[in-house]
Amino acid sequence: MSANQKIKSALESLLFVWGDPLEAKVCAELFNLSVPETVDCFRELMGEYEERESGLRIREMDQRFQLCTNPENDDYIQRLCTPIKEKRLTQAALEAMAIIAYRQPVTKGEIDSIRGVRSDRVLEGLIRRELVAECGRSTAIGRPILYGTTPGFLAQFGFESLEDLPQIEDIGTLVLSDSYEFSDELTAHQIRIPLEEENKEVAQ
Amino acid sequence: MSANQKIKSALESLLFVWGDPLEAKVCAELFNLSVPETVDCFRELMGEYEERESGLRIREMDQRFQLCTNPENDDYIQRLCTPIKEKRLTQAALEAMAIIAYRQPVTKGEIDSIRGVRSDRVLEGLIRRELVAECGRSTAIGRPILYGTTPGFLAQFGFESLEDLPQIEDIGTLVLSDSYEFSDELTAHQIRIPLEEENKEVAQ
Amino acid sequence: MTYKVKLDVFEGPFDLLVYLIEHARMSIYDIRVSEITTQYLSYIRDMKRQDVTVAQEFMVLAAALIELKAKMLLPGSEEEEIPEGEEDPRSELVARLLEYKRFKEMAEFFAQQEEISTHIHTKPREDLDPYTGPEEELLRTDIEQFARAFRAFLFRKKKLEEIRQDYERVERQRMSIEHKIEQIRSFFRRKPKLRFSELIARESDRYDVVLTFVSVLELVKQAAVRVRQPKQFGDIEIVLKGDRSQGS
Repeated sequence: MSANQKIKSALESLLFVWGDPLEAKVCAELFNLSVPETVDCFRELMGEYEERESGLRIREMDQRFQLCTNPENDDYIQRLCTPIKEKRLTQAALEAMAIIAYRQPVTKGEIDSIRGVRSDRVLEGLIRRELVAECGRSTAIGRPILYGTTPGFLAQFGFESLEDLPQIEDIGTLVLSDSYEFSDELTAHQIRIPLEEENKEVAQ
Repeated sequence: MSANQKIKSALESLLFVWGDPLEAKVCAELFNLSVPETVDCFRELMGEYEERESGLRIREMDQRFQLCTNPENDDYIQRLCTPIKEKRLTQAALEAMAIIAYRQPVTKGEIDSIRGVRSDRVLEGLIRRELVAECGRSTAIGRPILYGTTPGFLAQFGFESLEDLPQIEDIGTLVLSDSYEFSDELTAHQIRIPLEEENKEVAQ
Repeated sequence: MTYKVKLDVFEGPFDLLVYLIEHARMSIYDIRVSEITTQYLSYIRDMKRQDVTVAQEFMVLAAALIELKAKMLLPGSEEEEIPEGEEDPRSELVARLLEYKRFKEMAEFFAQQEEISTHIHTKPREDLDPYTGPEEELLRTDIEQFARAFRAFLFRKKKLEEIRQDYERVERQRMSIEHKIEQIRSFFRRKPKLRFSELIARESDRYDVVLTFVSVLELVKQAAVRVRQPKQFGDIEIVLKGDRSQGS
């Protein structure tokens, strides 16, 4: 296997594990390459995916790359998901809402790790409906955004204040104690260390 | 694009989205194919990944398929982020695991007697980690619970199916012939407590 | 001293016995019962002396060994069960030990398999909500449902906490000196003279800076580069020396 192939293979693995858009600069450091060289590798890989009409695609945005599915296969994904729709996933928004209500302020990473599923869309929806809003930055590495409930949330559920939330046994020990640390350790398969990417977001 | 290619492309997308092992049966329904046809498609795809030395791999366990990284790229992944992995099993747990894998369905009494030690804790741990599960009751006196391996076992140890387990030379003859009787006998005066306990379980 | 081992390393009486037999260079098919019984018993005495609770199982095997030793001393004494010269009284023990040993070896094999799988990574499920429709509608529901969702979450959290005991974090590898040196050499491929400031990325942390500095020192030691600092506290110039270093 040539050096170029080796790098492309490694890039595929990294994209897969990382999930979110991955900066070419970060990869360049890992492989002792310049950023343009790395970008070239990513683009070659991208071309190969398209050429063989793979079910996966790499998308580029601002020298970041992300692995995703070929939109042509959306129908099948939809059909695969239909049976679960009734079973479980309708709970998603409520679940995320509950996690945010009881554990605020909370990061998206925590919500993901507690639910065991990525919650980007759910969170977006809650924000759009103004039930949830950003409420600062965590002091943890990468300074991730913290989310909390809004006055709209109280209104929607008829609470006067957050103290009105129904008490649930064990809530003290379970929720309030080790909360951040716990979820930090728990993303089952993969924990990303936010590199510069998230810092940059702070700077913006 | 041929029908076969189209299906393989869709399977790639499904594997990616699903994350967990995906049952061939479920996919067969989506594509109106037989299960063996679907398995063939998955395996073709699997071969193509290996052939082009991709950074991704498809692994098979008991007619389920899962997308994962090529182990050769682990170094790069660890330089990029800190994945969380299940802790390795202890020697005791591995011993019990091996006994269950080869002699399933098997009772706790049998495991105890081969190891010469009680295995309650170890067994509990294996069940909690979903490597082992109850799979019925023995017809023997007291109708003790039988244990067997789960699909998670195959994944954790990298076996495609139970047939994939290496032969232990003579294990059949040694285990099933006279030593079986004998081990029962030793169990009798060696471990009296489990008998009582098993009766209790039945009584519940 | 025949067995100077940590007391708790044995998984059970068979594990200990197999160890003692192998350590005494005996064939498992031809166990010198008297010798091994002595060793076994003295090991158990040691356990007691060190206040290790001797598990019942260890005592049971001790009793079995003593019984076996007695049988070996009185050949043919129990004619009905062991016809003289036909069956070895040790054969039962041997069969059990062999069976145990075989699984112990399989356990080692499993450990190797497990090790391989630690280098394989999977990904979490994607967010399926775009495919499953707008469940936000549910948010119009009442407080009971909300509380129920939260209870479900608490349950999951408990479960996750249980699982947590079984997980460990694979540490992120920090860059090594070797890796950094490699990187510096690759910079030299583009030009023969570098400044220290060029070697460290803008957002480097202290670790990176120190690592880079130590790596440069290492290169100096290897006589691969020459360094110069024209001004006090100024930038350091690093010049690649001749062709010698190019090859490596």
